[in-house]
Amino acid sequence: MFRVFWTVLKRDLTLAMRRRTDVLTTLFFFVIVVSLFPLGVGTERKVLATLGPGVVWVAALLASMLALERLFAADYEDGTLEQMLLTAQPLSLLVLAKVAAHWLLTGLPLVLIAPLVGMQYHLSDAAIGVMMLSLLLGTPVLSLIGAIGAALTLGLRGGGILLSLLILPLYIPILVYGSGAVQVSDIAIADTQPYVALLGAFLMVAAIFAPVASSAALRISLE
Amino acid sequence: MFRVFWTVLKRDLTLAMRRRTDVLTTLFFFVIVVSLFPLGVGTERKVLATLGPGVVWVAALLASMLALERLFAADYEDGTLEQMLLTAQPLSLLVLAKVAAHWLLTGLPLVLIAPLVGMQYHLSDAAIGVMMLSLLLGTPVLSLIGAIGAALTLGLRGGGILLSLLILPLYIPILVYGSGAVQVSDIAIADTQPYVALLGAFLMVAAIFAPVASSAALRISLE
Amino acid sequence: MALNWFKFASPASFYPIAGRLVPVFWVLTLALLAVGLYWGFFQTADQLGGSNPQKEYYRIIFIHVPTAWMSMWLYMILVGWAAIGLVFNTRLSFMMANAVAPTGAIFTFLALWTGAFWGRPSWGTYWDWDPRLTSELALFFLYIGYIALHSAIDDTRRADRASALLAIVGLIMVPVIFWSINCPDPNQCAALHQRSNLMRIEGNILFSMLIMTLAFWMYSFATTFMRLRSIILTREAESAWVQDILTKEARA
Amino acid sequence: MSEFFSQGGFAFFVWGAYGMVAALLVIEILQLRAQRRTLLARLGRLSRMRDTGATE
Amino acid sequence: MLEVQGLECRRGDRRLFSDLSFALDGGTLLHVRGRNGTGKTTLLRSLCGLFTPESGDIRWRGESIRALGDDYRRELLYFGHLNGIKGELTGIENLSIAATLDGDRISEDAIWEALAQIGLRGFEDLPTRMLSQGQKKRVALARLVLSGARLWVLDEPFTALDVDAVALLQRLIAEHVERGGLAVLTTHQEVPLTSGQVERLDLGA
Amino acid sequence: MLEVQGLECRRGDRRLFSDLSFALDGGTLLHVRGRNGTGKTTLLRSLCGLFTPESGDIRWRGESIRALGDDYRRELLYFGHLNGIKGELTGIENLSIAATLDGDRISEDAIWEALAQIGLRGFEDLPTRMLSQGQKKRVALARLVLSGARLWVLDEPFTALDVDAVALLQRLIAEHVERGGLAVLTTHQEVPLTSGQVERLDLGA
Ligand code: HEM
Ligand SMILES: Nc1ncnc2c1ncn2[C@@H]1O[C@H](COP(=O)(O)OP(=O)(O)OP(=O)(O)O)[C@@H](O)[C@H]1O
Ligand SMILES: Nc1ncnc2c1ncn2[C@@H]1O[C@H](COP(=O)(O)OP(=O)(O)OP(=O)(O)O)[C@@H](O)[C@H]1O
Ligand SMILES: [Mg+2]
Ligand SMILES: [Mg+2]
Repeated sequence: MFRVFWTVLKRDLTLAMRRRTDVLTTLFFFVIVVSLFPLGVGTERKVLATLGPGVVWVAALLASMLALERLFAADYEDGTLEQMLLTAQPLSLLVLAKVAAHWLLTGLPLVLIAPLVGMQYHLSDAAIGVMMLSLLLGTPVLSLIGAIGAALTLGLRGGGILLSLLILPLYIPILVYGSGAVQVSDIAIADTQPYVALLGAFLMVAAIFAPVASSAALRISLE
Repeated sequence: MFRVFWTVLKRDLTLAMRRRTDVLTTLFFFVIVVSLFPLGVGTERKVLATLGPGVVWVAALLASMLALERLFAADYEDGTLEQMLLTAQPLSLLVLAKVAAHWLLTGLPLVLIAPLVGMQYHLSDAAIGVMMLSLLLGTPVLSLIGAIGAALTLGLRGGGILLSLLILPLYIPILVYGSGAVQVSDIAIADTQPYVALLGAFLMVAAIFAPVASSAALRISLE
Repeated sequence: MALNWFKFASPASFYPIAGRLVPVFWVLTLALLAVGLYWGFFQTADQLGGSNPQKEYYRIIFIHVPTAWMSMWLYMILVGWAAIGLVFNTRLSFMMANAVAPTGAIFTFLALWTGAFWGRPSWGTYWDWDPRLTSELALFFLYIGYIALHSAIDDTRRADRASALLAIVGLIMVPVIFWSINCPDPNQCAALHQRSNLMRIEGNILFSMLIMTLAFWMYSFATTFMRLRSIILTREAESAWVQDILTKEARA
Repeated sequence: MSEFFSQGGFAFFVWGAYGMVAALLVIEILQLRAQRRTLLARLGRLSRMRDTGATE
Repeated sequence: MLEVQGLECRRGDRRLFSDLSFALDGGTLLHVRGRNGTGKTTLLRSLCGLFTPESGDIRWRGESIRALGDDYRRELLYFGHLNGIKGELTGIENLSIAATLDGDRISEDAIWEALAQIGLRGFEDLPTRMLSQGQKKRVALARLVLSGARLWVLDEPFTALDVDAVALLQRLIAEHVERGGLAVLTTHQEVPLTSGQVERLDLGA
Repeated sequence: MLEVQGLECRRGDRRLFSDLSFALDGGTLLHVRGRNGTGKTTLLRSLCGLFTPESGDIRWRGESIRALGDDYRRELLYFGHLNGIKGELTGIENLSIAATLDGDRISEDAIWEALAQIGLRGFEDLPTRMLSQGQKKRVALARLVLSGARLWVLDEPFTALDVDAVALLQRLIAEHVERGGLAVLTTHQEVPLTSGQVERLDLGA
């Protein structure tokens, strides 16, 4: 079972490495969206520092959502997804592996670039630490929930914007606790624990249920 | 010449009316993105009022960009775009008509819903007025510039996020002046005039050059 | 005469020329780097007084300004080749544009990075939404956009032309972006940033800065030509002269 | 010597900047060389394959 | 009337054909043949100016088609792999928009007439997405009836058509050639062409 | 072994076929025929459990395939319109991933061997997007050589293959049927099938 998980994970990572831009575009989209806000809102240090966590989290939401559009699309178009449905492996395991690979390629880079972005918004070092932690716990949840939407909208025209309509409302809890954690961190570090614990709990629940839901959605979309 | 413009415009509006969801999705995306921010940033009246203009403008940028993905896509897929390239009409006129239709369907609704959104952010009435005016002048520029990117990325995989990577940086000037106008309007109304004049000038320049660039891009993409 | 020029501009004849030039550029790069770094670190004062006092960290100038310059010059070169390619439909110019882009993107990133590392001790912040900084960031995005668009299109010819057009549009937009950030409030546009002035810089510093700029130029030539050779090989793979080269390489 | 490396207490900034420049430039060079090597290997194989294919 | 000189086309990094030359006068039909992937579609698209050849000249009435621009396109009708009709619009709407864009002023009656002639009586005002594959293709072919173009460029026009429609299309082409028109076409299936002067061009032989 | 009872399939609002019943034992080949759009692909996908029929039963060894789930899929090999191989991966990588997912432990040597047998010697470690259309199809067909599945479901397997490959594939199918396997296939072109017991099913007649 672990062997199957690992095979699919390695496969998706290899594929991404062989056409690198797909990975970089998400990262740069994130950076661009984050960089746009100060231009719209004004560049006062204090305003930016209050805004920072929210903006970073909304940008992460949007980036992860847009990237999700491609999660199953390539495999759908060349028929490998169909073949995956026909293997003797539990489909939700395969989906989990694909989501894991997707997160490593699009979520993790966001976590790693967060310090740079935090600097743009003049966040304190402690806040940047909490932001990285909250992104580390939150972005996988985004990928997991988004996978359901991606599976449902597979092969539809206007998929991108339709996907966002389905998925963005579901992202709200993550957004609230993720950005909440960062905002609180500026006041007293000890307080962030409940936020982090909640995000962790979301992650556990999503990791268990989202793959099942996504594989059901995939079976429907491939009929 | 005006007859051709009108034919294409009417055609695109008819098409949109016969499959209505495409229009509504953009609007809803805009509303959702705008509504997400207070969740990420906190709901203090004063913070929201400073944020408002910037957020609305960034959301308009994102919404317009996502909708642009579909600007030429349908015509490309069924071959009508190819036929347009082969008519004895100047291609940039046809592009201008298509962009106009696109703006009527996706930009104008944003302008009309702006008061609702402004209320969410506790903007003053004067500010809301200026916001509508700036959106009215600014969103067509977004559509015009975005058309170039849409033409360049026609038919590519991962089109949506790639398009944003190409186009968002070019949107910066509109964002700066659009949101700038609204911010200034809270201080003294008379001051917004230069902003509006600048946006108007951008619109003129874009209306002249963007269709030419887009049609060059279309010819390249359709080879 | 014009005919001669086009013959010279064919990939087949440029490939060996580039191959012979690359080592020359490497030698020049190393020599200039050695001089520039030596001069910059040992022939200049540790601290600068004056209206804008600077401690040792000002030595970042020897890489910051050259990288910032290179980022802009290389973009103009890129657009130049792209435009020539679009107008005259010459394959080599598109290849040139392609070969320049990654080096330009690297220099742009380095300008941002070195600027940030200078800003922290000097302004007390790594980043600020200063017009120059922001438009340098926009330039970086344009480079990335160029590269991303090119690699997203499988058909090389379409990729060449599409990304060339994008680069040209970008070139028009960069000044507008710079100006709009520099002057976000049209009511008070007079408050323009004062442009730094080369004349005010002390001689030794100016000297090593210019030497470093030259070194980066040489470096850009070297890497661009190396990349160009790879691109030529990939694209001309089926032509006879490439096959000759391959058999020669195989024997060696 | 250590005085030179400390750069008046600004070692982190000065060497951080120079270090990144050095690192990226070296990486670019290495990447270019690796690219050329794999390219030659691939093209060589392709052309040999075409040769054998023609004789088949 | 249509002259091609020293044409070379590339797709990706591969040269499809080079040094291709021919000249066609009015009243001629050129049948382009070749295996899959030899560049037939690419050649036809170059003739329309949709694809820029690597080198070589394409002239219409002695002038380069690049230079002619809109004047050339007014005399041209291209019919490609895609039908170029919108599924959401009816046959009538599709054809009247196409006519307006081509710069022809065609009455609605003429369009009804053309659709009837092509065998779509009763389907005129259904959205075309409700039509079968062959009927969709017929809507697109009705443009041949309506158009006054001198040069027809047809890329595999016979696919998805049933026997009646094939015969009808052959008749249309024959009449066009008889009227002194020019037609360039590709087909994979051997279709007997009945009229005028027929030239053959084999690619990738 | 494979039993179908009272099967009815719909696509959109249209009933494709209804009350379709047949039973196949080991060592049988079922050739499904019919015009375009009569529901051949739909039937084959229903047999694989990819499409849920409107009503009716599909049983394997007496049990419903829904209930069997993974146990049924272990014995099944489906080969559809799409090749199901990744252009970015080499033939070797594609096949070894497919084998792992099928739960087979196949040595790399066996894969090299299979690719050689199917006529791809020398192309084993090229990204498959660099292969021609027919060669891509061959990579996918190498799965037939490697797989131990009992039931093969093949949707138009002969398209894009040249004469040699067609013969090879016919031999593979014949051997599979001789070994007591079951095969269900559709093809438009009439291909003579050489071995075992052949049944024919005509849809939409
Ligand atoms: C991330 C931060 C920074 C970026 C992106 C950046 C970008 C640039 C660019 C694009 C130039 C070339 C401008 C031109 O030639 O017109 C430049 C030049 C220069 N920068 Fe920076 N810079 C940054 C930070 C700094 C800091 C902190 C300082 C000094 C305190 C500085 C001092 C200079 C100087 C002295 C020049 C040369 C001026 C000239 O010749 O025009 N920069 N920088
Ligand atoms: N967009 C493209 N990008 C890169 N290569 C292409 C593209 N379109 C076609 N090709 C390649 O160009 C060659 C010629 O294609 P073309 O469509 O002209 O062939 P054709 O003769 O019309 O074939 P068919 O009989 O299948 O229609 C093919 O080998 C194909 O792989
Ligand atoms: N995704 C779909 N949604 C709605 N209808 C569909 C869909 N796919 C196919 N159909 C319709 O179902 C019918 C049967 O399709 P199917 O693919 O099974 O035909 P087929 O017999 O395999 O045809 P072919 O010989 O062309 O492969 C067709 O009329 C088609 O229009
Ligand atoms: Mg063709
Ligand atoms: Mg079928």
